[in-house]
Amino acid sequence: MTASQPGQPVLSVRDLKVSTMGRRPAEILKGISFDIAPGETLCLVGESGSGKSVTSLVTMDLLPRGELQVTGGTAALNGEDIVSASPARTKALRGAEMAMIFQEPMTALNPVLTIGLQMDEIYRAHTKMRGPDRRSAALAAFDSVSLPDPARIYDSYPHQLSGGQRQRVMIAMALALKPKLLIADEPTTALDVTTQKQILQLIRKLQEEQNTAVLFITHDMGVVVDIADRVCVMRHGEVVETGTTGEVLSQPREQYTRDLLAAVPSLTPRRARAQERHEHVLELLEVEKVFEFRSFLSKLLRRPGHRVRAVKDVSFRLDRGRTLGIVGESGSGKSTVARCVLRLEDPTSGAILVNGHDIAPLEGQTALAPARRAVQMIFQDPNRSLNPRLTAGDSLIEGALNAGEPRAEALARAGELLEVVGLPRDALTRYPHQFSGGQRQRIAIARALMMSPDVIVADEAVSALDVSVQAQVLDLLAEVQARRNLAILFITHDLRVAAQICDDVMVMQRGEVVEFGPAGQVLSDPQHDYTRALLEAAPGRDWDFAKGRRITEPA
Amino acid sequence: MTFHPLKSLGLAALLAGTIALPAWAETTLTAVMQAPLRSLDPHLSTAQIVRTHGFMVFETLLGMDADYQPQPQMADYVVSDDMLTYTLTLREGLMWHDGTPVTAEDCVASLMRWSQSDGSAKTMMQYVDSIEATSERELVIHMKSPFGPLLELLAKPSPIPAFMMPKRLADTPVGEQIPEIIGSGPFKFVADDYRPGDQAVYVKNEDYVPREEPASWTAGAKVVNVDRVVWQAMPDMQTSINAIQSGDVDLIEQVTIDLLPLLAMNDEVETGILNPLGAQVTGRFNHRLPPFDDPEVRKAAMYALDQETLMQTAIGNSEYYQLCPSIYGCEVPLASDVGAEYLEGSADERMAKAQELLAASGYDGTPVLMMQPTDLTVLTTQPIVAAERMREAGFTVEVASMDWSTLQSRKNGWQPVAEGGWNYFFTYWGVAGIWNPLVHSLINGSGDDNSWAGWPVNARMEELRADYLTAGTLDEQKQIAEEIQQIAWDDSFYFNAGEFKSVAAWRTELQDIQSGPITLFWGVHK
Amino acid sequence: MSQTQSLRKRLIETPPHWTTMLALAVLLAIVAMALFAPRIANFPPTELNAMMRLKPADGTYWMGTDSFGRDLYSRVIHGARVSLLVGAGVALGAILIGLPLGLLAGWFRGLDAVLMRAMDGLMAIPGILLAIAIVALTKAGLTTVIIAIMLPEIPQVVRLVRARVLATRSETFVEAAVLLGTSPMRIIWRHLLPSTIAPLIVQGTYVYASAILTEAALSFLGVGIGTETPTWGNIMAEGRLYFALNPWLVYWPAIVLSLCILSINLLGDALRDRLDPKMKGRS
Amino acid sequence: MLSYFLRRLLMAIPVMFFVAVFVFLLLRLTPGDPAQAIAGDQASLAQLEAIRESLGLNEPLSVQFVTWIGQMLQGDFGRSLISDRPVLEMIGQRLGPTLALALVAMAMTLLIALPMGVLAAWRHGGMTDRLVMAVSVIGFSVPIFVIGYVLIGVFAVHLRWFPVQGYKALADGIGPFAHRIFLPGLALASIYIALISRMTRASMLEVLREDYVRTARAKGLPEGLVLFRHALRNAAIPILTVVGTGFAMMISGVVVTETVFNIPGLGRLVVDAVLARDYPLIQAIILLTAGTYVLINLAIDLSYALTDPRIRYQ
Repeated sequence: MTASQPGQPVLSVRDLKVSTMGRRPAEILKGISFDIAPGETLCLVGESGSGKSVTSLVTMDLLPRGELQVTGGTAALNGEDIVSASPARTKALRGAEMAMIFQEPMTALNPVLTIGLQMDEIYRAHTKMRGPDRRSAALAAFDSVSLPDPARIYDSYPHQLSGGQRQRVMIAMALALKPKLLIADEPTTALDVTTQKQILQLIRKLQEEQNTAVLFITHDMGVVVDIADRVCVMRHGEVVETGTTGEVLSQPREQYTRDLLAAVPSLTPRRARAQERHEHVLELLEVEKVFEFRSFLSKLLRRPGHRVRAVKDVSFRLDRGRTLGIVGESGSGKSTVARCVLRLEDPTSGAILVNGHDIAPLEGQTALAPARRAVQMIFQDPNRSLNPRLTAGDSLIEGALNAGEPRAEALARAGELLEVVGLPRDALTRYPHQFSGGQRQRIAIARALMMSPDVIVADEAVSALDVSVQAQVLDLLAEVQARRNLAILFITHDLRVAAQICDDVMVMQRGEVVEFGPAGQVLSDPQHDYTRALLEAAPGRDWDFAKGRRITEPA
Repeated sequence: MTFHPLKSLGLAALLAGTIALPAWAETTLTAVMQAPLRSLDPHLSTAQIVRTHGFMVFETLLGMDADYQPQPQMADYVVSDDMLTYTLTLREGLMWHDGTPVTAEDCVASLMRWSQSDGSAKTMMQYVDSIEATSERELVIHMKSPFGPLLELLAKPSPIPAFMMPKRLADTPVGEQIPEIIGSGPFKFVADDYRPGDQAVYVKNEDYVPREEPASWTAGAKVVNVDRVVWQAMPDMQTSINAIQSGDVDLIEQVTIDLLPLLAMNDEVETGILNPLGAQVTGRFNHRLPPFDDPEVRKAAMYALDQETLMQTAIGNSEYYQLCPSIYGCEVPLASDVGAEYLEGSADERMAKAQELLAASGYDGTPVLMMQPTDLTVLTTQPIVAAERMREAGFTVEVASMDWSTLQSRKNGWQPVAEGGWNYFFTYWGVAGIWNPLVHSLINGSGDDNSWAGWPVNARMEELRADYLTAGTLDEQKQIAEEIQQIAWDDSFYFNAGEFKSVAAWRTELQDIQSGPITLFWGVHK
Repeated sequence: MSQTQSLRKRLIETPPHWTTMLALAVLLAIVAMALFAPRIANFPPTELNAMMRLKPADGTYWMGTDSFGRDLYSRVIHGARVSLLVGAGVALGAILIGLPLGLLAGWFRGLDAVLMRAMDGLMAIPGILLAIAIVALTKAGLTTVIIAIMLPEIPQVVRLVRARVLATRSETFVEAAVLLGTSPMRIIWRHLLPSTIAPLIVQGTYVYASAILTEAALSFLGVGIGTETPTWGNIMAEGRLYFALNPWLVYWPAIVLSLCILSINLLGDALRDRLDPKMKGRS
Repeated sequence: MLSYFLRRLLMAIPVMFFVAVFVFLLLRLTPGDPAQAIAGDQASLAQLEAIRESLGLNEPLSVQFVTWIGQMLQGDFGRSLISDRPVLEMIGQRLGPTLALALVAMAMTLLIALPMGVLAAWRHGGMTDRLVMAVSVIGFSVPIFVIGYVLIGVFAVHLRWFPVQGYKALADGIGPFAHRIFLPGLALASIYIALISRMTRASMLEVLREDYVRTARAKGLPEGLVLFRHALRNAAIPILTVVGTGFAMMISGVVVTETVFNIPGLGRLVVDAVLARDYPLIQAIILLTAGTYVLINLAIDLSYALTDPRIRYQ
């Protein structure tokens, strides 16, 4: 990685303070300072709420009106203070001198305007170029981010592009006028690892070509390893620690930084757990799921709609006390498998044996009830999986009451379970919004345990959480699994997580199982190209966070 | 861009809208009539507006002059001495609007159709032996026995005048509406410009040959001095008044009296009474249902009601109403003071009497269902006032508000109140519709289901009504009429709530406006 | 965050805007007016005096008299009663009927198709025409008017509730409930119904307001409640004949009516902003 | 897209049928007698009976309904009981004014309400916003006929800028047309302005929070572009929807406005028809308005496609 050049910094933030407006203002940024030199990449790392995104918005002068305001400090772009500059001036700078890429490529582009027009606007706004020139410039820009068939892209609408392509478009737009400063706010978080890798490389490449200074915001230590020259660790609106990537990652000065690094799961699989006896609690036999979309017209004309085979004969066994991880990128069908197991989707064919009984053909709540009691699910987003209007207690005992258990007993059990998942008993009477994301996920786990199931299906159960919390929840899962000898079906896109908790790993791609075997084997010695590609793409794979040093030859 | 579908739709309709629009002629008289014209068959409807429409387009064999005398109009007449043969000879130059000449056949057919729908004409037919056309222009009516008011009936302007129409139209069965409006009158009806309930248009009938005699009511020369008459309906009086002040309209047939002050300030607008007959407001008892099946209770109610209060509230300005006991109208030949005793004394004295009578009658508190029309201004106030008075007298009264047409159909049923019956309601009659025992529907004492709502039963009344028809001289008629009036009061057939005159307003450009039993559009200049 | 808070909490979390307080005050005043009408009115609303017709305002007749010589002030006061009653009747009725329909339509897709077609039909008939027809054709009483105005409002409620249910049922906590073996009825009751309460309260206020307006419009067209029972609507309808003579016959009831509705709407907005920030600023 | 269109079209059929049945029953199961309206209140019962017979009102309901539907399907809406004129002709005569009124009101609404809404949303919480909200809430609160009378009182009677009443078709020249349609148009628009400006504001508020708006700003675009090109087009759909559902509200407004300004339109026709129990006329008008409502909303659904490619390309 190129060391940062000397000379005047492109962006120099000094003692920047931002606080919310309204009756009780709260400080979001408590006076942070940092510099970025030309051609240098500075990573703002931190967990949610650390204020890293706000920093970027201040620099772009895009703070939401009436909600946040700068209360002190300066942010100088090439020596010119953005904070005190006139709106007209900052508008002129935006897009020309400094540009930004946002996290969600899906929503960052205007759905009702063609890509071409949205690109064209930049040139119109900042240059005197004439129509044809603008168009060719745009096409060139698309080409430079290696988008296929720029002409087609130019005329298409965002929804016609894949996530990766959209992010490339965003980058093309951002770098169209060769800005001095590029701000990238979690630009790859919403993307699959393979795409993520390409995007990161792209940014790197362009930055070197144009000698752009990049302010890169991320929560993912792996990404930091891959892209950053210097790192700025943030927490609660303060900069905890700054330094070159090497320093910060190998000899972190602050405890917080150490914890962060420690929480990053390692890619090298944990030692396989001994298995005493084989007892299948869940077995899938050639399960298929076909989604058919038939338009009204084709129904009329008896034409077949277009069919999507989301899951192609998937079979596996899950034994008591074991954890099976299903890994894959979005659209690989891993979640569909999970939903079939719970009969939230009805499999098109195949058998689903829960404790030996096939539940695939069963119809209706009552018929499914016992099977569902045996198989419980933990959803991805703890904010949505708990009814905001019910107390934790009510949510917990709902299933028990359905099963006919008296309220008092159920509440008692719920209380105990809360303690099991590491929450105080009195949490029973509190509402979801009074808990943090991690705590909510704990409640969700407790709710599943209330049904004393044999299998727990965890669909991306930790991917919405910050790394430190993630670690804790994973530990909790492992603990309850051990204590209750549970089988866990763990759906994830994150190989690091899979490596740490799975006994067996099943890799899926476009609905098919491409590789299935013991975690150690699959992840350290992948047979299938796709699996290999996934591992290749895993950010920071050549850094050992636990030991704080570069891994010489990849695992 | 969003509204393309709407826009195109709109344009199309705008064009459509233009088709309906009249092209303005030289002199056009625009009038706001008291009610919108919704149906056109003058033989079918008793509504005043249809009648007025009838006199625009159609003519009657005889007209009636300001002295209530039948006069030749379409035809001159000879009556045989034995009063058994009437010979009518059509005058020269009568043409239907379709260009064909008026023949005696046409008139016979018309008379037959008319006699089936008009109440008094029905009675007449019982005396008629035959009506026949003896030549192109002569028709003869043979009577079984003498029938005094025959000429009067042929001439009467109300409720259904004996309008003449071509045979092909007159053959349309009663109940069906005539397919086109072809008469022989001074105006032609412009079917294309007719928008039911909104506008009706008439043009001068160039081929019309007026009589020689000076115009008087529906008799005499009908000389038309405007090229075009447009009747415009307006949803409320306020709008009409604004319109006449801004000159949008030339004439308002009937102005709400309370609003006259608005026009008084404006010297471009004149106001006055064009119809000297006026109209009588009548409160009708349902003689078949308790409590008003009991004459004593009815009498109590009669005293509770008070002409003055009713008129004050309805009309306000005393210049425009008249209080008299005559059930035929205050100024008609048959008018008399018989029954005045029922109106004596101040409102309070009468109330005292009413309370005492009601107490004596042993009224058991049966609630009185009083029907009130919400959409007919002239009649909205009376029920409210009456209800207040009756309550004061000791009645239990429930006012049921409904629109005029509901009221009209509801009045025809005599089932118990619970099942949609009624006890009392108000209506009003153009004096021409009640000015003698023959036409007066409210004094029918037969109790016949088909008689007009209320169904009083009184044998003596029936004898008198029969006698009246055969009575030869006016004195005889007067005498009978008075006795009838006495019974009508004594037996409380209905309460005569007084008589009001409708006030018209017109712009000063209009000269020589004719007065008549209905609003006349001949004679007037603009 | 308001999503995740109990109704009560959201209502009291912050002191309301002064306009809200004012609106509340006005509304309470009008309600009080309605309750104590007989006490504060100077005359019985129906007492007429033929000699005192259309008098301008003075010491005895604070707002003058109408064409019957009745005291306008007393009538306006009493008018509040019916108007508020109509509003309440319509709002409650529409919700009581619309809520269950909406819940069922939202959950049982089969029923949905049929029910919503009917609702579309009901919506397609312009409310006023329907109301005119119903009132004119049956008898012009309080209940008729309430029903007539309520009918066209029902589809709105059904749609609102249904939309809310559809939105909520896709939430994972509903799926979770299914996995916990909760019965459909119970899911509707425990998980879906509560999410509809907030928007319903808001919708209710708007229905309330528009109902009063419609009643006025009906009376204005001559198909409202009979003039024996004063309502702001029929007071104006009668006054309108004499508008040029004495515009106050229309203005007085109009002012009170507008104030009443204004405050209801303002309260509605305030409620909505608190209960349902998602539809902030919506009507 | 096409398939979607077809589905919506087929959906309209049961809807219209429901309306037909509903209206028919509503009319026939209630008191009132057209014969009376023809014959007038002094007519005798015999006379009424004759008329009823000839109108076929003595047939059993079921028969009447079937015949009616049958005729309707052949596009024959029957003749008015009262005036004995073809119903469609009568409606045709009155359609022009009503549509003119509606369209003018709509145009005024969009000209006033959209900018109002956008401005309010842009300056959210500011003085402008408060003002706009105030205007709209007042528009909701004052009965349309009061607005009408006030407008007449001020602009027609006192200032004499406009005529107090009446209607002139576009054929009589744009001048007179505009002169007479302005006040009624404004009166009718008032409530609609309130509605649309609110909806615009609300919808814009949501859109302005969207990422792509932030992107647009991040590109340093002039605020005008951001608001009208990027935001408003995305905010369009809810606005369009209200425009559609508001059509019903518009009709109610029309009825009242036509009465206040004496415009010979459908609104007054229908009130008269109801008061006179002119069954075929009432049925036809209600069915037609209902039909228009359905069509307009269908059209609007389709216009979503114009504003949103995601729908267009599905």
